[in-house]
Amino acid sequence: MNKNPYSSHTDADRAAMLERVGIKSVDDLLTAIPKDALRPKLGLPTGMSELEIQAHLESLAAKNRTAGAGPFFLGGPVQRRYIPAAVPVLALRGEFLTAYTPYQPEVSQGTLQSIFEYQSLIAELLAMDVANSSMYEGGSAVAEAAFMAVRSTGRKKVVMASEVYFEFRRTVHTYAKGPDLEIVEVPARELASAAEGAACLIVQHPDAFGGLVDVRRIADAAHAAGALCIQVTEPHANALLEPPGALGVDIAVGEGQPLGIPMSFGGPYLGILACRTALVRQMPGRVVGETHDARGMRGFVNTLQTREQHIRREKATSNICTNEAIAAITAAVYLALMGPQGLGAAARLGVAKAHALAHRLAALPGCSVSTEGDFFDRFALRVPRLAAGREGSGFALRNALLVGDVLVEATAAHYGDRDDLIIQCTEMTADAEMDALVAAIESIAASARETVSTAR
Amino acid sequence: MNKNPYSSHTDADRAAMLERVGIKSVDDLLTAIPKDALRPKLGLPTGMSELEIQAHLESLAAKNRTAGAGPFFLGGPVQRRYIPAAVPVLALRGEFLTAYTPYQPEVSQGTLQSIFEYQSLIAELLAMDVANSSMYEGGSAVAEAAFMAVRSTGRKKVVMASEVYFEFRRTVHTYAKGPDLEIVEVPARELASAAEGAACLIVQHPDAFGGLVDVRRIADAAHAAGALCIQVTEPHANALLEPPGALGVDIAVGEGQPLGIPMSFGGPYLGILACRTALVRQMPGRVVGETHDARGMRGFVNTLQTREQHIRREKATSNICTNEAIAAITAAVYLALMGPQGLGAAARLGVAKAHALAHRLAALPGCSVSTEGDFFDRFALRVPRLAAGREGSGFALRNALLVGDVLVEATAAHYGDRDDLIIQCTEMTADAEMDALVAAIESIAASARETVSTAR
Amino acid sequence: MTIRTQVIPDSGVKTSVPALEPLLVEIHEEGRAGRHVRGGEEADAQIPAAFRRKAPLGLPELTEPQVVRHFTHLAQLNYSVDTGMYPLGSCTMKYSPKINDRVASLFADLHPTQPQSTVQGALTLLADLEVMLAKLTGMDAVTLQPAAGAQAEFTAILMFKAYHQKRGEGAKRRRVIVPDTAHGTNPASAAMCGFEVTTVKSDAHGNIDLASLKAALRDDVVGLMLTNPNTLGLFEERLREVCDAVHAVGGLVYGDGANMNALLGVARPGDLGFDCIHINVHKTFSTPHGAGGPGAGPLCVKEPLRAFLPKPWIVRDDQGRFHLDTARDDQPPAGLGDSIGRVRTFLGNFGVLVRAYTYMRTLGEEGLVEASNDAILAANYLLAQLRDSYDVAFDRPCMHEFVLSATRQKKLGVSALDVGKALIDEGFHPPTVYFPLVVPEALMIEPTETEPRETLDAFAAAMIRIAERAKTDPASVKAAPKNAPLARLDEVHAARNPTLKWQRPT
Amino acid sequence: MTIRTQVIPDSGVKTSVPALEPLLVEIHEEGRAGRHVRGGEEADAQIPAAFRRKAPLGLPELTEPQVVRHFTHLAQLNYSVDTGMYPLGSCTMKYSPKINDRVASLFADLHPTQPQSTVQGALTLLADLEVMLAKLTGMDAVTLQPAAGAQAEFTAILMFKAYHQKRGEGAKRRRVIVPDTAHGTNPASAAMCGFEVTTVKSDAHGNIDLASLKAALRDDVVGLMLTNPNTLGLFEERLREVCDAVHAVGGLVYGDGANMNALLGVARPGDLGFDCIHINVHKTFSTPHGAGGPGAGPLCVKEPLRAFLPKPWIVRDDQGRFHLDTARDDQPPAGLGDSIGRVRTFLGNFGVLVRAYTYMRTLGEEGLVEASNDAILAANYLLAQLRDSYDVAFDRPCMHEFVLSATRQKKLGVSALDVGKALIDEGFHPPTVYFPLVVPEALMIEPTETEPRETLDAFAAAMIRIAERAKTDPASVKAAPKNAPLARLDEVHAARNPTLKWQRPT
Ligand SMILES: Cc1ncc(COP(=O)(O)O)c(C=O)c1O
Ligand SMILES: Cc1ncc(COP(=O)(O)O)c(C=O)c1O
Repeated sequence: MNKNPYSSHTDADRAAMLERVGIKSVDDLLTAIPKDALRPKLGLPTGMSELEIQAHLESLAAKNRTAGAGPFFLGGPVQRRYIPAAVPVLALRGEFLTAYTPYQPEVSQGTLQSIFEYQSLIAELLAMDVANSSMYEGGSAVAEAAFMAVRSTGRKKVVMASEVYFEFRRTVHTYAKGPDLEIVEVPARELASAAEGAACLIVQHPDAFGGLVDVRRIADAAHAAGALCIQVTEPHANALLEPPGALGVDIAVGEGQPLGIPMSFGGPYLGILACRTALVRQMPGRVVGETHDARGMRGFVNTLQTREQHIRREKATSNICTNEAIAAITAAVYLALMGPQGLGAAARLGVAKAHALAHRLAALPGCSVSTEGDFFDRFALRVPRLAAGREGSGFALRNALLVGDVLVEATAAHYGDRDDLIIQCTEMTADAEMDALVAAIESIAASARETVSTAR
Repeated sequence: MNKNPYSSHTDADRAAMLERVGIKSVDDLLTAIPKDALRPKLGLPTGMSELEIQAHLESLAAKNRTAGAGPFFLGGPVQRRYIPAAVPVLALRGEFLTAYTPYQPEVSQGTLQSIFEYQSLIAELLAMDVANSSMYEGGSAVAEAAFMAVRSTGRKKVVMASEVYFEFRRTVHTYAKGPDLEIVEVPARELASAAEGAACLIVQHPDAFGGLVDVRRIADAAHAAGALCIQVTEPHANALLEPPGALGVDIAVGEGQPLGIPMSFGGPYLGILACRTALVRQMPGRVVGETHDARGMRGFVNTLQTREQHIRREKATSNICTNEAIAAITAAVYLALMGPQGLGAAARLGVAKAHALAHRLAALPGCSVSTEGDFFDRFALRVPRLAAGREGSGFALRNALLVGDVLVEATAAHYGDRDDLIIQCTEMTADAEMDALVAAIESIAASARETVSTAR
Repeated sequence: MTIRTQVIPDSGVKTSVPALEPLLVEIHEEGRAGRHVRGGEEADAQIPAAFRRKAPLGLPELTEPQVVRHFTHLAQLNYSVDTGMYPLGSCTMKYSPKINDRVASLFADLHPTQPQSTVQGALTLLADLEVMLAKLTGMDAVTLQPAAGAQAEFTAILMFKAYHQKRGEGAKRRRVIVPDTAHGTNPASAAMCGFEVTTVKSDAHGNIDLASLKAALRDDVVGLMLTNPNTLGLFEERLREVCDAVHAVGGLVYGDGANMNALLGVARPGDLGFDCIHINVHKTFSTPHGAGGPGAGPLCVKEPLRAFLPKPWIVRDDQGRFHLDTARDDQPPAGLGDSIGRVRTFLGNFGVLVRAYTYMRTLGEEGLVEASNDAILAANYLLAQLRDSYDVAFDRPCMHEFVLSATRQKKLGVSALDVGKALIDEGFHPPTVYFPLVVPEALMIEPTETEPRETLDAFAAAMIRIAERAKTDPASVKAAPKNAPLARLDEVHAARNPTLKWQRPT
Repeated sequence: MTIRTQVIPDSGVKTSVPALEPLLVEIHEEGRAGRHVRGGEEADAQIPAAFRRKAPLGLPELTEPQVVRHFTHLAQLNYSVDTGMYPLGSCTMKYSPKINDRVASLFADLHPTQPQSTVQGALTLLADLEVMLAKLTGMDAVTLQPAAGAQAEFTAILMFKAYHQKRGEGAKRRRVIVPDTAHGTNPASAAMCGFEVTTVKSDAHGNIDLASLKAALRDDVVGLMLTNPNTLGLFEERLREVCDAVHAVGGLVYGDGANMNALLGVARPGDLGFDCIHINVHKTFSTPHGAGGPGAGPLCVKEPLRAFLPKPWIVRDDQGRFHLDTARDDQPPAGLGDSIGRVRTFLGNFGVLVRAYTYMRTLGEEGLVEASNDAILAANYLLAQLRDSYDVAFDRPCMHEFVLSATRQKKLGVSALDVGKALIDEGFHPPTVYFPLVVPEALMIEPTETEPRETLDAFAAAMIRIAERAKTDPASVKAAPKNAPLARLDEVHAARNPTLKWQRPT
């Protein structure tokens, strides 16, 4: 019986193969390996049956609380959104899921046309000229956009709004250590005046607090200073808000997870990156283009590959190779199913629920909405004496508050000195969840008055 | 906006179509319908979005307790078995799921070859000459097998063991009202002596109580009396037990749900029906045969159709039309994946666990195994004062006992005067579940002694 | 029309004859296995030798990678609704929504004998579905047990038998009347109940011939089985007269509801004279046809038939909880009352019924009405385009489907079957052919409401092209299909030399 | 080899040019829609006019039935591991078990910022995976953040940079050495870190040329990036000497673990001289390649590099609960310590990591060992069969893959690309071509352990047939593929006239 249940070789096969190769055992092939390092004991557990491994994974899963299990207001770049049933049925078909990068276009048109459609849909949504075929995820996409700006301006200073998601900013800082870039963080309202000498201004709209930002003003300032404007965007917002392409933005980036991709505790996700035509040859990653075959049939291929690592090696625009293709295909299926009507409705429901909820919460004693100006589908809420209820989150990236069974985010030092809640709504936010949140905040507000003396 | 979200017609389409037909409205086409009956208000609810309907169904599902949610010992014809992950991925592909009966073999070879393989696998498992392409489910398959025997012997008496599943027997009784058959029920041990004048003897092995039955003796008696022998069988048992074909059985029938099909609260399931070659032309239902196409390629078609309703109408061997094809394909995928090794292991685990559990339970005060003779993967247990813990089951077909959170079956009047538990084990039965059952029975046994006075 | 040529990936397996895909038994190799389940060796000691299987269990030994490729290849050989227009008349091959499959899986892990307290959600759904179906059909009571239309027919005719027996007319009433347009299951179901079948012919307008019907109606009649719209896609023009005539001799009228997709919110069978009607939820309510099944065939009946419905029944108690009626069939015969008893082991094809429920609730009343309207309009739209190229058996407005006749083509040597096969080369699944039997060279076409208009147009264009080719190049039509996975199959060979399972290579 | 001809079902849509399948925008019609989500109209009043989208959202309007057919058709155009042998060298296209996908869905509904108390199951899994990877590679610490191999390379070289900076050598060390056989991501990653790349050639045995390496090694060297087995499928014969030489000048050795499928239980990189190694779990650990991604690229390092790993780290407290280390990156820079900081927004490609964990636990140590043995044997078995028909760049036993050269065929006018395209017509996915760059007309073949022997034989036979045809009928090889959905595509046209999105028909 095989030890690897997925091996297709029987012992008889192995014997015949060894004979054909002319050896007695596989070890005869391993003479180049230092003897003392050969065949170590690893100390790994022994194998399991499928039934057993499933039971094991189910027992691990039972130790988590899923988003759907109770009131839920976490969000930000990763959002609990409705995924139509047809999305996984189509996007995860074996023919998509178990293919690789479409190196051979004759037998990969399924992948190539789907990704071409993804690029087209994203370009339409963001009103940008071109979208690439995917980046790893939002944060590193922002960093690679900054690299694009650095390459195309020849400048090494990146100016970034402090209302960009904390984790995105941290990722940019890490990446910046590679080419030794200078990163400056300023509030969005000061971005325009910090443009001098910058490769780019990076602004998020709607921002981390849900706030609406005058991107056009920032883009104008960037261009006046010879810099590029990079907007961090969210897919659904573009159904209702003026898209980056209409605001003078040069590069639009963002996290594509809300487009039909499960939250999956951190990934895999989808980095969106789109730009103006003039920047195409600075773009990182793969891009699919239309062409025709020898018989005149339309077809699609990976193109503009002279930007890429396998051709240009150390001169490539990025090192990215394996990307997030199946997530891009998923997003294409999602957008095709939702259409303008469905995407608009999902976006609107988030906005409507957020505003209704803000209205109720702001009426509680000591509470106020702390997002500056207008907000979209999430908002910050100032609550008296929040710290008491807070628990460190799964990734210390944000702080999540578990009040009773309500999951909600709390801002922390990483957003300056603000110590508020951030409340994200989507089309999935149910009335009962909103009631539970209101009740939870009400009790915090009440206990704050009682327990001020015992704080910290 | 369409009211039917799956309609592909826009209002512009409709207008153009009406014009082409030369009418103003669809109602112009409905002149044959009595005016007073036209366009009634139905009083049905208004439509929902996919998000809304999913939330609604989730709320209904939350009002059920799933099998996996606690200790579980229900079984009988429907069993909680391990379904390999690849089974639904393959069998429920859209190309299988959304095709219909393969009337056009040139574009239905996926269905036809899969069903041919199902027939082959079942024939091998049961060691029978021929299996048909599926019946609705177990109970009606038994009834149709009896009809086959009636047709081929010209006799109208059916003799059936009282250890056949209660619901199977009740279904046979109902069906028998059609051709006015006489049904006689006797204990299995008396079956052989009741063969005289019978069209068939129907025996179940392993029986409802898990008991092993000497089928060959019954088959011999049937044949001696000019009757057929019908065995009700269970798929997994045939991995270990002598199969019907080796026991002289003429028609083997059973419920195929354990072959990778979910329990789904009653259906859809898979009626297995297999027989000797001599009986093929009496067989109900569809059957796929091998042939070749005009270019000499191997291919498969529905064959022997002159038995069927669409050709023979009132002279058909059965009225069955839509059957359970996707369940048959599912069973084929299941058997292909499990193989002799996997099917054997699943069967063995049920047997091993049942015997280990019987050993523990029989040691409890006042408890004893009440299945007569040897048993397979379930057994009956006599427990002191059972009635107190019993709750009527979902279908009043059986009685299920919910002791604490342990689900277990209780026999009732429908198995004569026995008032026992029936305990089914499979490869899914976990040690913790067994411990929970032992604890629950222990408490019944204990309370029986204390509360005898308050019974009923 | 675009032809896709694709080499089937080579697994290196040699088949005994040229084939699109090897059989599982041809990819078997001794010693191959997965590891989905393992263990239990200690069981062997528990089984007495006399009972043990002697011959080895000769299932093919395979690995999961092989099985995945095998069935993936096979699936790709199928035409399906998920890949194209499937205008199979009488079968309502509408789109099957994926959400229905997803929500059905929420109930996959429920055993049918679980205690009622643990399945209130499932019972609520079923009870609500019964109510919706009753409202939709204008009937009073419903059973969800039948697995398909044919089993509903059998159930109903058994109930008719019980009904007449209860009235002391059991011995007398022995004949069931069916029109010559009826589906084969109708007479077959009647025969399974021990009844004689009387076939009544159709009139010049595609209705049941009233005079012939009346001539057949005597007091030995059990009832009439009537499909409406009938299998010609036509609404019976003198339906009430027909039903009245049957009732007048003490007979009952069975409604075969296979064509309910024409009637949603258009008319209720209960208002039209029917005593009962079945619904093929795999047709009208979009549940996937599953390569041949499963379906589900709820049977809706008028008050007088209620008592005869299969037991057990789902009832609601004062606290709004669902359970089973007290007259249980576990104490037969008394417990059954007038019920004919169960027609299957458990409740019904629950997984299918969940999908039907989901579909009905998704569309809502207004959506169901629109579905029938669109289905009727689509059929008439196609008919209008095809009227000149093919004979129309009965030329009046159709409902959701219509029947053409290829008699004109037949004279040129091209049969209905040939037309169907030629459609395959055009990228379409053929319609139902040679049914109903009353139309020579019948082509029964049901587009459904979910096909886009451009697809309907393409289908019409293809049909017209084939009609042209029948004139100019009939041989090419008879040689079709040439762009399908296989050419025409030798069905005679299959029937004459039945090979119903594989032979293990030795 | 069997050719499947299938008409693509006709939707009636006219494409602007002949095409296998219309674009979504070509099946759009105004007014079409599904109803997946609805409502929210009251939101419009909440958005100030200045911010509102002016141009209509021009996404295609479609119905679900159309979308289902569209992507079903497209999927069927792909070659995939689920349909056939995919011997793409360097990519380890082994079978991706379906159970891995199923269990991954158990964790789909977890948000990455949930409080630690609500995700203990997920954190336990990750912590255990880190331990397993460390044991497997012989390393001391692991980060699971990198999304793929290339990001792991970037992460590691950033860590090298931090390491040298910490030792006060940051300014001095500016060069990263890569062999000429290296994958393109290696030099690209080094360049992203601001380093200069020095390429070192290979020797006559397919090893890195030790003399050239030593000549390149000075104290300005950051480190060496080495793939082992290298991209020729060969184990570096003087590996320890190579590593020692790098260490001797104060450099670090990066292990590119793309070829770990040759080493499971065979040898630990940590025992061989590497300071770190990445693992492409989408290769070695069977996670599906997803038409190009996602993957995951855990990076395993030796103790001296631990402090530089991306934060935050998963740590276990005294009670066995998992949480994050206190030195958090939310108070940078102090909170980061020596860590380079996060390289992505959240933890890593969790859904991919679950699959890898499941695979490792399913196989267990003994299964992983068997997998590498079988993979090595399969490659050598194929090589033995092909040795006579193609040139072998470096003729010694290979590990899990090998590189042929079509130079002999090239002289007849048939290139490596032509051989690959001809394989398509034989029912196989082509191998990797033109990589590694050091082998002219390279054909890089990796069969993996999950292909049955008869499939390997069929592949060898096809390769030999093609070699024959290159002699007898080279034109036919150059004309391939003729039995694929498309013939060869005009890549030059695509690059010269970039059309990177659809044009809306006007
Ligand atoms: C008119 C008619 N009646 C009855 C039936 C039988 O229904 P089922 O196939 O669900 O048993 C059919 C099915 O094809 C039909 O078309
Ligand atoms: C040798 C080698 N190194 C590195 C990589 C890059 O890995 P990834 O594609 O996961 O980024 C690859 C992938 O193809 C490779 O083959």
